[in-house]
Amino acid sequence: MPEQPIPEHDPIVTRSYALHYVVAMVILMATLFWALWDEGFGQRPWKAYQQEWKQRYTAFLGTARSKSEHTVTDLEKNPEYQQLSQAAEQADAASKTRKNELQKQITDLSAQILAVQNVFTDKRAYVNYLTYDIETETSASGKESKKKDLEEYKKETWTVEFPDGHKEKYDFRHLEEKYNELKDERTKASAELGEVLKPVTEASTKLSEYISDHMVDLTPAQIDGLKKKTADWDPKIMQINVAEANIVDRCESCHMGIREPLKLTAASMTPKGAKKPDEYAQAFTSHPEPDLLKTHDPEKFGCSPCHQGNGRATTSVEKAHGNYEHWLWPLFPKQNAEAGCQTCHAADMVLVSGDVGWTISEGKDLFRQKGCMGCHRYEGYDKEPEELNSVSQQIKQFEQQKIENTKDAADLMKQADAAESNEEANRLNDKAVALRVSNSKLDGRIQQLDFQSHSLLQDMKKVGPNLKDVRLKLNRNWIPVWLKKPTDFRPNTKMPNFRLNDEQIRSISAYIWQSSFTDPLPKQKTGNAEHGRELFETRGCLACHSIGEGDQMQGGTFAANLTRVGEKANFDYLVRWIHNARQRTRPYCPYEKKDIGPEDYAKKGLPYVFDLQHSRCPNDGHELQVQNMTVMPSLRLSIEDAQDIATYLMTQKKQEPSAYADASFMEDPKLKEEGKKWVRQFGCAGCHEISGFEDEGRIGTELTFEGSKPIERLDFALFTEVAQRGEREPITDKQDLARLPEGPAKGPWYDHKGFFEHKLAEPNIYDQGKIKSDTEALRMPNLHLDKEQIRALTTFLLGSEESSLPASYQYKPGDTRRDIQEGWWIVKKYNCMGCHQFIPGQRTVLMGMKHYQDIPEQLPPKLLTEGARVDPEWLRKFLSNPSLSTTDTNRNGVRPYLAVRMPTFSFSDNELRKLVRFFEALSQQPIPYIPEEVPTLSAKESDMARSLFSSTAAPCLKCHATGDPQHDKIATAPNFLLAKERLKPDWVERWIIDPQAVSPGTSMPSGLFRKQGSQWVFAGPTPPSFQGYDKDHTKLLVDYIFQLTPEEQRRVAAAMGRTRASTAPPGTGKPASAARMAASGGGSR
Amino acid sequence: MDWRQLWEIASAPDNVPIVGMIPLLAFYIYLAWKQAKANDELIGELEASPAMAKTHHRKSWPFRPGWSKEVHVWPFLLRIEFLAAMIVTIILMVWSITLSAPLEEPANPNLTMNPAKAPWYFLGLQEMLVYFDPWIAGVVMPTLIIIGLMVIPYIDTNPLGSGYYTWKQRKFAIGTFLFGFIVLWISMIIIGTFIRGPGWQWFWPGQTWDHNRLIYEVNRDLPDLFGIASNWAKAVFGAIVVGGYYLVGGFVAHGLFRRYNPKDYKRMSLLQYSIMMFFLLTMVGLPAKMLLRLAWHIKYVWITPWFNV
Amino acid sequence: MNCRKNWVVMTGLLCLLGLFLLVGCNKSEAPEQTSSAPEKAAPAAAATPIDPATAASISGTVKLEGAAPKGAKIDMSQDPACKGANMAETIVADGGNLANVFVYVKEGLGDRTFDVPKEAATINQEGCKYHPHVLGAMAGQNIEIKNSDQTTHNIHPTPKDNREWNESQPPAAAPIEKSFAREEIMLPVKCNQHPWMKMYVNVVKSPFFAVTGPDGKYEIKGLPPGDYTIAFVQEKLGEQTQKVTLAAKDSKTVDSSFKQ
Amino acid sequence: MAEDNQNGKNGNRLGLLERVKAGVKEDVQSLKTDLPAKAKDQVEHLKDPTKTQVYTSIFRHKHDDTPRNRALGVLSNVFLHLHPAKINRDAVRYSYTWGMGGITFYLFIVLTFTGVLLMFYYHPTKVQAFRDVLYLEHDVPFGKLLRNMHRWAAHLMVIAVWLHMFRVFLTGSYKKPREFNWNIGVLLLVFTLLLSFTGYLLPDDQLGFWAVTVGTNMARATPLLGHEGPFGHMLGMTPYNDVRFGLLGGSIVDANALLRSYIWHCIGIPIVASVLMIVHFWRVRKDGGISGPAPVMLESEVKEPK
Repeated sequence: MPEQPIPEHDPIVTRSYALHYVVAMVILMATLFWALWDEGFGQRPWKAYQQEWKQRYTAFLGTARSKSEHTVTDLEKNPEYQQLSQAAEQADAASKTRKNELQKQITDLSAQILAVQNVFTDKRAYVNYLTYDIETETSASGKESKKKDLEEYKKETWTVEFPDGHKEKYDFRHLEEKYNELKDERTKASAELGEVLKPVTEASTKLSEYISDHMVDLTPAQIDGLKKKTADWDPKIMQINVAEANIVDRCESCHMGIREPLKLTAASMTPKGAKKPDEYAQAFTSHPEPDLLKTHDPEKFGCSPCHQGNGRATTSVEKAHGNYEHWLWPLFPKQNAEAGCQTCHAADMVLVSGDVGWTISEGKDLFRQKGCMGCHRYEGYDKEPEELNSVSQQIKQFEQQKIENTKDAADLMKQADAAESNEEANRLNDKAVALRVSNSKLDGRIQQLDFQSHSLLQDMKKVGPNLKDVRLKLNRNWIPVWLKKPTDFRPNTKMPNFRLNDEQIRSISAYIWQSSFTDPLPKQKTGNAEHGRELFETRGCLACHSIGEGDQMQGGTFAANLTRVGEKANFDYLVRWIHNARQRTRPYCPYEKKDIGPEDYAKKGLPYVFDLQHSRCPNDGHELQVQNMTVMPSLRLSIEDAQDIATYLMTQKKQEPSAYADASFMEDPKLKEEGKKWVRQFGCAGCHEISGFEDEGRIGTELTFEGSKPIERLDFALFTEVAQRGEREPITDKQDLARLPEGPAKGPWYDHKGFFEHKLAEPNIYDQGKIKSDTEALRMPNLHLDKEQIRALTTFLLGSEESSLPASYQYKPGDTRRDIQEGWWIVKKYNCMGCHQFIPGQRTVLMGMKHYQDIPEQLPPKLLTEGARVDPEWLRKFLSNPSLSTTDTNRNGVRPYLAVRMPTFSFSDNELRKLVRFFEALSQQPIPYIPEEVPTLSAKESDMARSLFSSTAAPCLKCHATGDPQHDKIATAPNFLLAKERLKPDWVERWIIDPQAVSPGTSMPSGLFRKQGSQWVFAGPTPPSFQGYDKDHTKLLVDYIFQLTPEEQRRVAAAMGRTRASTAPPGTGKPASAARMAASGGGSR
Repeated sequence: MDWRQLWEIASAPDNVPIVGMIPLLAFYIYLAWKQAKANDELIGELEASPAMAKTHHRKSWPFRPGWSKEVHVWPFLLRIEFLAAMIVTIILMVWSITLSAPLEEPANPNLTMNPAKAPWYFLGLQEMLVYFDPWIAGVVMPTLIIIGLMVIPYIDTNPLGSGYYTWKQRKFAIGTFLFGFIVLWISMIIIGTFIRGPGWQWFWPGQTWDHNRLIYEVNRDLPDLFGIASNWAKAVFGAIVVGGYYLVGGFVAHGLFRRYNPKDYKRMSLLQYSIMMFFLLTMVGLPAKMLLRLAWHIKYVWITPWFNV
Repeated sequence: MNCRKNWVVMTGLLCLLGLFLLVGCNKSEAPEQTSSAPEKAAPAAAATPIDPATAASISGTVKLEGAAPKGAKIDMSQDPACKGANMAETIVADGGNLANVFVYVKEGLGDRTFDVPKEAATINQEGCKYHPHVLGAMAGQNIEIKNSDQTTHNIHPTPKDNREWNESQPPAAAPIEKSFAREEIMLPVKCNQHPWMKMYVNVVKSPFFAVTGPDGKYEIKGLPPGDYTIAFVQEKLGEQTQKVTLAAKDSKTVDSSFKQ
Repeated sequence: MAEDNQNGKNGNRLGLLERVKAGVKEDVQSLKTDLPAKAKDQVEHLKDPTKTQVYTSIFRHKHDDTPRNRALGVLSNVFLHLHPAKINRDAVRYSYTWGMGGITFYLFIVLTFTGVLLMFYYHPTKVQAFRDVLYLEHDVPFGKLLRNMHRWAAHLMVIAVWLHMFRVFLTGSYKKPREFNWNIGVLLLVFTLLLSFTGYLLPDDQLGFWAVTVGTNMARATPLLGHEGPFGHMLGMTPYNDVRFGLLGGSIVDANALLRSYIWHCIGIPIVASVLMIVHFWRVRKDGGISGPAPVMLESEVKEPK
């Protein structure tokens, strides 16, 4: 033990801890203050935001106000304004003297009332007290004496001193009277004042209304209001609290500008001198889509249901945006903000209003068009097989039920026969009868379900072509080349690249080749390529298909590019396909799970005929698949036209089919088994119909709720760390790298967005560095998507979440809006939007084509108000047969003058029903439609209408077809004779008043009628017979059109042939002969 | 060296106490060691000179006759207690302001955490799960630890070293306790926190916690090594091995204890001695089993139809 | 002890107070630095004046190389009210001089703005034909459309960047006045009732444009000195551009020719 | 006064008035002289507040530095009387005591305080538990600080308890006569860990859920009483009747487990632990205060048992 000097005094007793305490105390107090500061500011960064907001917004309002004032000064120069302002001044001046008088009177009266009131209330209180005393007094004498007291008291008088100094004495009764009298007077005066001021307020209201009506922006007064609000702002948390949906969103504590009525951009909120908008400026912008906020009121929806993030958190930007570990709902990235729509609108293929150019809709379309649902289940997509399944289940159930019912009925009847009393017997018999009736109802249901399954079989489509036909259809040697890398042959094909090795290619192609049909095809004649080209370009093929490569490419992307089809396709098959793509080589029986051939029909002695009307299996009567499962419709071309088009397409090839290397190994039966394995492995049957794979399930994961999968469930494989730290971009392939929407990773991307984008850009990325056998490797093929497509699909997937919102927040309408939802699925399924415009602003494929730039009137009609325009029953007929004829089908039924053809889609009853309802619902039409009664015109009215109809000022028949082939050559509008069955009269009236408002850009001009008082009159010179006619001319014309007969039309056409049309003499209404009609038709040229 | 991974582990809010505990423990061990050394030296001196032993105040701290032997609690003790309370408050406040308590995703029975770790103070037991079946690691062992701790006063017959730090006079007791507390409890916690990554696999500090890491390990049972196939034979064999361990180990320990700690040995009754031996052997059995597992991949020693050891 | 403790507390409090005052002061300074109000949006730029003394001009002739196609005769018998002869005006070239070419200054005027002329540009429909066939107008300038025929026409422009409209104009109706707000070259206008009737309106932002006459000549006056790109646009043959540098009071000739 | 008037009715009217006047005068006079004197007195009195009745009723003795009052300061204080009036001079040395027992107790008080405040905002139900924690984090004033302090104090307490035990062992303080108190201490250690563990589940987040799942899964393997434990089957143990079911109130960690752990955490264990603590402290005093620092003992001085 080292000797230490022992101190003199006991250190334990003498040692001072003062310093320790001082230091500890200081630190403790500091900590306490720190805690206070942290609570007040450290945890509340939004306070700084609100301070900043106050300054910047005030400054912004300053400039906005001066601008607004400028506009107001301009407005004030307007004579209309000056007139109003003058009126206001006059009103003011007129009322002035009386107003002042009245105001003075009211002030005086009020003072007097006050004076009387002072005395009166005191006395009244005493009187009330006495009265109560009397009421509760029990002895009669006491009552009497007290009553006397009261009377005496009431007789006493008191002095009231009025404001002008004079005094007056009143007893109680007079005091009360005086008080009431004064009050009455004041009420009267006030009423009069209101009356006097009425014109003044009216005039000034008019004035301010005029300003706000004519200002695009806010008025200076409104801006001043905002300024005051901002200046008076005290920092406080802003929150939206919706208890029913557990929404607590405090986003607006920092995002102060979101709901401001002015448009605030990051640039406009940047302080002067700063180069880039800082974080404050970015936070203060107003919502970019204020219209969305109108339909989704923030007070009900908050922010986080759409944008996600942690709405409660206010401690930091990361916390509030939910961009931290352990928060399951991080803010949707800016680029994918529309993912939020999907959380509630998953069932909408088109988001209800104004869906033009929305990323999320693009994602939904891509998911279907690219065939994603072939491998991945997603609620709502490709649901026919599932429905078919449930329908057959139901049928089974009902049949079981029927058997039981029959048994029970027999049982009951037996009991009835043996019943003891007649009542009992009758009761049992009634029960038995009820069961039999319910069986007949069940029969009806089963019948319905049978129809339903017939429809569903018809509705089932595949993204890729039927591979049972490859032998008939394809150049054998081409197949391996195609499988190697489809994009080499067709850069924009839907067929993805499966990264197959040579062995896989050999065996897959062998399997497909050997399992295909070998039925003979009818030989086709070579046609006229030039005519074929013309037809191809004008009939509407290009709305879906494209032709030409690179810069030369034109047409739509919905279906294949046909440039090199000549290298792969067999001409005979091609002709059959163009003529009717749905024509199947052999029908397929899903029950027997086999393709039915002529031999099966022969066994039953039936003719080998199968189509939608003959869709029963000859062996067992089950519903057959009688069509190719393609969405390609029939254009109702003649076989010659089909030959011409096929011939044209064959000429486009880049090299001869014979130039492909020989692939006779495909005939090797040894490869077939191996091939089957790989076909199954890669899920080829998801998109193609392949023999032996008709019932194959999907091979991918379900994606309905992919966005809410915990991040741990997304397998980043060897890139987990890389993604978490964002050290490097794992994709090295240049082409794939170019697909990443945000470019190569610059920071951490360990989130759903990062996973989806990398997966879509290079689907096997997460195999990189891993050693896997061919069967274990990731199977997802490369869909060669571009940046925008990947962004759209990522948005779609990010939004595919299991929403935590209550069901009432999900957009699952039960009314006609549901018809709209269902309709869009069909519209998108058949690419109707490639030809028709459904939404204002939507560009169809055809609109973008060069061919139509000069002749927009040749474009297919816009369907903006289709439901309001046509009779639903007619629409159903038209959709099932657009030629409107059973014999003359090679034409358009309504618009024969259009080269582009409305094809026959052979919609199932199911789809027809949905489509008709869709159009009706889209135009808010009631169902069922009850046609309006069109009044029969008097002879005079008929004459008038006819004369107008054929006047040079209203040359209707110049453009509208008449059925006269000579005339119809130059016609650019439908025949009036169709109107009666096709159109709704109210719509026609709206149409002729302003066609441009109904269908912008139509050939039919506006301004044909003008409003004269309350009457619509023809804008041009009217025939003399119109003198004194006081009904709407529009109505007259519509009625006339709806009563038009072919004879009448001929008569009018004839009348137009003559120079100046005045009136056709009445009485010439005899049916004109065909010869004369032709002549007069010719005469109009 | 993956510093980021290391930092991620060390800075996880719930791991911070462990990180703080290590230097704290080191400091207190140092403090104890310093005083024990001073006392041991004093004891040496006093033993050497009985004269001094009679007069010395027998503490390593300086003392002068005339200084009071007792002091008032108020203020001399309480001032320290208040100071300590203040310092603890400060530490707690600063810690609470700067570091937020962890709050992860809402509980989700369908989403297993990898690694799913028990609270850090139970990580020693969780680590034991690698070497023992849950019934031993999770139930028997904690029970034995508690009972073992509770019997300490009754089996420690050494009257020396009561009320002062010493090493010389209590080598066996302190050595055993340090082994149990530092090696078996604290270091297991450190391993469980810093070393055990996804899949409860062994990651050296600075190694990246790769969720996809696969390791190859075939664990065998001891009977298999000897080619014993029958279930009964296995059970009997295991019983023999385990029993043998206690017998042979007990004999060896007995030899050593008797030789190096004769006074304690003399003082202890049979019951005290056998209880001590049981707990000592059981405690030593843990690292022995761990060694078997880590070095020879031996999973079970004793296999019976009802339980395995 | 008590006294000592009080003293300790006081000191502690004072120290902290000082500390917080410091912190507080720092805080309150911060916002002042950023208090400068953002100011922007200068009032709408007024027309940039051009000094007439330095104004230059360009002129020239537009030629068509190769043989001019024979004008196709249009059959107007469809409407008896359409009188007179009518030839297709797609390419009108007389002796190699190309008419109906719209010439304008495409680039080089920078941010200059110009007053919109008060008087309207006119289109007349006569003989079921538009006069002129190619019209130039400034953005926002009124265009007056008359109908001098004894038949109803409708005027239907199909623009790309402007709003589309389609109005009927019966014989002897009042002229229609319209304007286009955005620049657009070769904006087609047609009549749906007389499919042959077609003309083009060119809407530009500057007053420096011209349409070649039957002799293929044009002239643009009053240009401030500078470097310009002159564009020649023909409805069928497309656009050609030429660069020209103009000094003060220059008058240069810029010719162009189209190949068929 | 009323009485005076009554009497006056019988006597001289004038005399009465005089007497009243004189009386009033006297009263006024007395006020004039007494008030200042009393005020002065009061000021004097208030100068030394320790002499007021209120003060002395609370503090029963003087607070000067006399040994008697120092001792009384401890002994007459309910909070401080755990301590003796005087202790071994070296027992105030921190290097010896480490102060961990006191710190543990202090942390227990902090935890009780913060815990009670947290209980105001917390509902132990599956629907609300997690939301309540979010609410505490984001809405409650000082809520985050409160939760953080509760959590970290709990961790700190575990460490402090361990160190306390470590120190007690190293100084041999469990030896006679403190054997029993050591046992109480071991139990308190167990309860400290259980308190912490039961609190782990309460936020109902992934961390707590899985920690508790892992923890209670071990209970399945309890010999005899767990359905996966040795001999459990033979005793008819299933997931629905074994010891784990008893702990969780169900076969999985769910609403019942949450409620049970809440009740154990807030009521059950704290009460038991408090009782044990009282015993622990009591025994410290009764066993002769803290063990040291004691004078070293020499081998030669040991009295060998017979």
